Amino acid sequence: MGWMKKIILSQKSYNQDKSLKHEQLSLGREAPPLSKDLQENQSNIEKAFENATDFQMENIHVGNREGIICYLNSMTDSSLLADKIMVPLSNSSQQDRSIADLEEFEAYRKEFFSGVGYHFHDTLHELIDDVLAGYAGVIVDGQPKGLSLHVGNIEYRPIEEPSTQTVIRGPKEGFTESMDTNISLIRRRIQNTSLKFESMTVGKDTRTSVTIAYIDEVMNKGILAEVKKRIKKIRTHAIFDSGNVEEYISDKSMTVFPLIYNTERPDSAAANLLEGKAVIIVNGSPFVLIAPTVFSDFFEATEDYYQSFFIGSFIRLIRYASFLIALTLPSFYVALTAFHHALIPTDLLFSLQAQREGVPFPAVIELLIMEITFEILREAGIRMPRAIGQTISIVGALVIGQAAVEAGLVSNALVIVIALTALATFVSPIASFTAAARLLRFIFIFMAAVFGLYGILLCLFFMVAHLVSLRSFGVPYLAPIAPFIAEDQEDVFLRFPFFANKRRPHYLKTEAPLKNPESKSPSPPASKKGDGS
Amino acid sequence: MVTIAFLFILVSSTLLSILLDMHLYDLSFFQTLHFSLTLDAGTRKTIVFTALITGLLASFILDYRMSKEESEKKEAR
Amino acid sequence: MQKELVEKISLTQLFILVSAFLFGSAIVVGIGGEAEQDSWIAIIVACLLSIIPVWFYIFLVSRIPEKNLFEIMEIAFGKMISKVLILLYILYFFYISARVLRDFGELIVGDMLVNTPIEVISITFMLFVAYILYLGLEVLGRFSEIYAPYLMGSILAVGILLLFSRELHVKNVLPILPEGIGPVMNTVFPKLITFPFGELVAFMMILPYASKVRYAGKTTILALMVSGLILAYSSFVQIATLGPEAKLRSKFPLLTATGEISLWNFIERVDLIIIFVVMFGILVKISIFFYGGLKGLELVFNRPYRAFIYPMAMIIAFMSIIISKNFAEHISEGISMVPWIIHIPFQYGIPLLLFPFVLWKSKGLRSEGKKR
Amino acid sequence: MKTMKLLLTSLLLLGLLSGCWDTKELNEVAFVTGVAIEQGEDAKYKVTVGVANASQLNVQKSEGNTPSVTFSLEGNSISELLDKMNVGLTRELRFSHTRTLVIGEEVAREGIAGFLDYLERSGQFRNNFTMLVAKNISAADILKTTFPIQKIPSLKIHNQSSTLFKEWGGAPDMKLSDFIAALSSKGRHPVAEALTIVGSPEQGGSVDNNKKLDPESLITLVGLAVFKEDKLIGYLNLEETRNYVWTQDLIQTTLTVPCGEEKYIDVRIVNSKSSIHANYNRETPNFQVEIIAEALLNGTQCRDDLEKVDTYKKFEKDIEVMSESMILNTVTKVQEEYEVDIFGFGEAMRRQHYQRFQAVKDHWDEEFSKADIDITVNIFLRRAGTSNKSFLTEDE
Repeated sequence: MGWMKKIILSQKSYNQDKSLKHEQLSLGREAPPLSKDLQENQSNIEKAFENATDFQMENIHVGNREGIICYLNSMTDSSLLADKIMVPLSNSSQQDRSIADLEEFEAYRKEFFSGVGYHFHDTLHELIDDVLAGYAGVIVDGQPKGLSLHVGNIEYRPIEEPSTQTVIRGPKEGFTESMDTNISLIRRRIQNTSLKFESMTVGKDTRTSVTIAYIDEVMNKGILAEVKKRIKKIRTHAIFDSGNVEEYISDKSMTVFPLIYNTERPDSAAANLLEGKAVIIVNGSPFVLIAPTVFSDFFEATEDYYQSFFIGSFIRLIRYASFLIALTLPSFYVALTAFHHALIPTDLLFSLQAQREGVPFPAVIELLIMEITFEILREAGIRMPRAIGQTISIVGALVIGQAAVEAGLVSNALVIVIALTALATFVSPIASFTAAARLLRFIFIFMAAVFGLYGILLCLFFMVAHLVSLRSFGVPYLAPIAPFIAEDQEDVFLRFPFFANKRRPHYLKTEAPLKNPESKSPSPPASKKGDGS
Repeated sequence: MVTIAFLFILVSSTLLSILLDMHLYDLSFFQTLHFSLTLDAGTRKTIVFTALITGLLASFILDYRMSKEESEKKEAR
Repeated sequence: MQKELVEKISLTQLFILVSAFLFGSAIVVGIGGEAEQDSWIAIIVACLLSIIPVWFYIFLVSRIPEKNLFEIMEIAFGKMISKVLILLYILYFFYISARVLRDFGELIVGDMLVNTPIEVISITFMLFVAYILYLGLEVLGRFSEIYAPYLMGSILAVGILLLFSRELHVKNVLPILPEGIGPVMNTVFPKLITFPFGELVAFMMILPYASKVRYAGKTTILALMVSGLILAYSSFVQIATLGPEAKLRSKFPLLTATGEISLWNFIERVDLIIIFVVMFGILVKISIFFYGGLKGLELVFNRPYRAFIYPMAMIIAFMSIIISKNFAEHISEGISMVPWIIHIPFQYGIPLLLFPFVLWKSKGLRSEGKKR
Repeated sequence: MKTMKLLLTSLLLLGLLSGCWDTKELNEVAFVTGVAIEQGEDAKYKVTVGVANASQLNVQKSEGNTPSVTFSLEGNSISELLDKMNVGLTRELRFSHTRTLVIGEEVAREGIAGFLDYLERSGQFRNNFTMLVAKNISAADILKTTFPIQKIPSLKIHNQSSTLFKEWGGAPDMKLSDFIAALSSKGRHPVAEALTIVGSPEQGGSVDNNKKLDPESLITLVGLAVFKEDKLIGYLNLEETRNYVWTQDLIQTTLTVPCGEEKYIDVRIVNSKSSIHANYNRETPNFQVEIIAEALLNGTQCRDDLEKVDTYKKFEKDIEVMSESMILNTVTKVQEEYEVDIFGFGEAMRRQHYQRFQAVKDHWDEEFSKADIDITVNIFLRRAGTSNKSFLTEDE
């Protein structure tokens, strides 16, 4: 692993070289504590916000002293600022309050700015950080502490129906880019004091806030500590989406399988919290992360729980089957048509053979052409401007479906295989998971082309061996299946009715193993004696 | 060490198979040796020996790396 | 989450490993064919008889806790002698892995990929074995939990499907024991008792890593009996389908029997699919022997066993090729020489030799423990 | 990590370097559906293969050309001939979907063990193809006679014989593996299906044959070919074949049983079970064949009242008497005419009296031909279709 080490080492020295320059870049980071001299503070702040058109600073009177108030009008709500701060400040009765020390300053805040979120800061850069997050900073002459008051109200996308993981029945709210909205969406669903939120800031330059939500009485302390540790350990300059965080806190980066679940649905997040998992909310991302995650989570949709457990279980089995189809169907097609003709029933064989007459490519090439065509179409469909998205499907249907067959480039059966595979790919509720199947599919096709069924099985063996070696925050990735935990089977392949599903998953090692010990199967009220029904 | 183990196991397991063959075919030792190690013609020989050589190379590399690690550890002390 | 340094396998995993190990190549090549229509009886008898040696292995391992066979040998015989013995054992383990690998290669090349060189099959398969052992014994355990249901399920399903295809003629197993127990015992000893049952000696390398050592012995014996029954069942199905003569004649009787399945003109030629199920058993068998050998190398050469994996995997692939020129040689070695020259000393000779030493040493250990 | 990379790259490299040894695209191979083996004029065998022409089977692509092509070669070994077929055919032949093996009469009389070993050993052939003997006709012609519904002749024959076996029991369920098992058993001789062509073989060889309502030539099944070891020694007709199958593993059949003078009842036999009890009566082997079967009355020409238990009893008795004598006649015919045990009585003896059988197994056929056979048929007439009394009864 020498070469890798070298690269890492050189990276380090590179960081050290740049560190000085970088300090200057991120302003006020090493700024001195607040000076008692108002002028000095003022000039420091002004220097920090040089060339910022949205920055406002005004001289005010706080009690009997001089002061300044500063804020970013892009991050604050002007009516809030006026009502909550400017009006009390202009109130003439406050003009003769003395603010000699911190206690009086605090009393002053209580009287005039009550009901507004606030912090007291010792250093200038803390204050500046708050201003950057939409607070109004108030500094009073001669006071060692600066006050920041929350008047932020940033325009966010309203709560909409999530664009992924849609349901027919179930809540239609989705997370938004706003951390506060997201927290409230969760809090609304779990109105319980043991629901905890802990915030930390990640990203040297972006200073993105990341919140960990968990249920205190349920979540395993060791796993929680590990989650926190990993988020704290993130060393990066920028976080824009929970996807960035996910990559930093995964157990292993060399895998195509997502080790952390992401969802846009607050009900899914809340349900997972109650199972004993942690939810990681990243400011600015409508996708929250759920950790730890096991393989079977990716086959569970919230809707499973909102409809009859028979249907829920059936659909779930369909999902497992379609994962296998998405993964192996094309490779089975290659293996059967190019290697093991004996396995195809005679009539089907002749039908396939007739279709393949005159097709110029070997089955693998034929398949790869169509697979890649499909991937291109898919990508185009996603990236295209919405308005012309429609054309894609028409072009796709024409290209894949008819033209290729009529031109004799591919056989009919292959189109069916590709179409079924494509459909099966979209069945899993989580897009990042199907990406794994999409990628691995090509390896399967390749091995099937070389070794036939033996190749496919070898690939499956490799994949399963890889899967069982994975862990998510210390929890084995294939948890209730391997290692096999009999008690946890009630919510893996089948969804058992709620009255039969009394325990939280064993593999999460929760503090409260039972979730609804008293639930009973519904039954009609006992009929009276002699009622004889 | 890995290389030594590799060579040792290779030689002794070949020896074992040769001993069994000697008994089975009633041949002398060298005849059996010759007979066992001449493989069928064609690509197969190259595949087998390539595999063996990659094994040998891997054991060289592993040995080298482990000795380096050890010396690094000593330096650290 | 600190990684556990000592790898543990759960009792379920141990159970599955033992049974998959016993199915391994035994279910492919077909065992006890010499007892003709009574081979299923022979298997049951051999299974029951081999409880004794297996119990003996467990006893040896449990006597000195948390030490595997090689470490026990080191305690019992001292460094020098034990090193020689361990090297012999390593050779034995590797040789058997190579034989099993050859069985598998012959199966694939003979029935499925006719033109593919057997060498490529050997090498690719060993690459996989190397990968899974590199990930660790624990991973092997969990891996088998996923595949075991398919293995057992399909072995059982073969009989049921044959029944539905009207190919299961139970009268083929008659007459039962026409010439007394003699021919059965001839098959049991030495063939069945050494292959597959005696090969459980390799589990002396695994047992100390079971998570609940106290129950490990019971689990192993239970697994032995269950898999003995399933092997007997499979043998019974083969006889009922093919008749004893055809079973004896067939290279891979299970596959031949499965080939008879024909349902609704659709479920046909299932034997190719059975190969894959069987592949899992082979994998477990090779892995466990290979692991045993690697652990030995770790002890002798004082390097972590992962370092040896790739080179040794290549040696085993190489061995599986040069082990025999042709199939006839492979089989006749397997019948006439391997049980006597190789199996018996390693499965029975050395463990028996170990017995008095272990008793003596473990007494010493215990009294030491009391002093503290 | 590094080891893993090494492993994966070497695996991929191995795949890339080596190429694909076993790939054969579907349009690179031709599937043989039937093989006919007969006596060659210049050499030991003449082998004919029937190869499917898949595109003519496809509804969309069919141009009305022939769905199956045949080609013949002569030589001394089947294996070599099959691999040499590209003398006349374009593609590599695959035998995994072969459904029929037609053996010419002369070859069958000479002995067929020589090529059966190849068929069992090669592993290319599926085990479920039908063994057939071409009676009084060239085996190659069998593969050349078309049929409008199932266009490939060999598949047609396969279907025909298995349906006949299932519906009426007129064909033995004799697969290659069963044939070999019977051949290798000391207590049984193999049999095979016999078939012939009605009409002119030349006419059958053209697709035009399919265009007639009454085909000029048609393949028909004519009963059973009896083998002694691997040599053909004679035939049984269709009735006798059914009786033979009844002693083995009959699924269902239909009987016409006299119930009065010139009057008959039609009886469907279902759920038949047969068992053989072997015994030695001093030096004579003695077999009791016990058959238990359910029967359904399909139709009657008699006036008996079908609502009475006595009628059922009478009919049961009639059926039993008739079938017992029928089966016994067949067995006796085989005993006297062919002197080979095709029924597997020897196997029953081996199972039930192992030691006695061991003593006589080398001359079992002699023992068989002097054996006493006793047939007991137990019929349970369950119901008589959808009507109760026949309108014939009301006439009275």
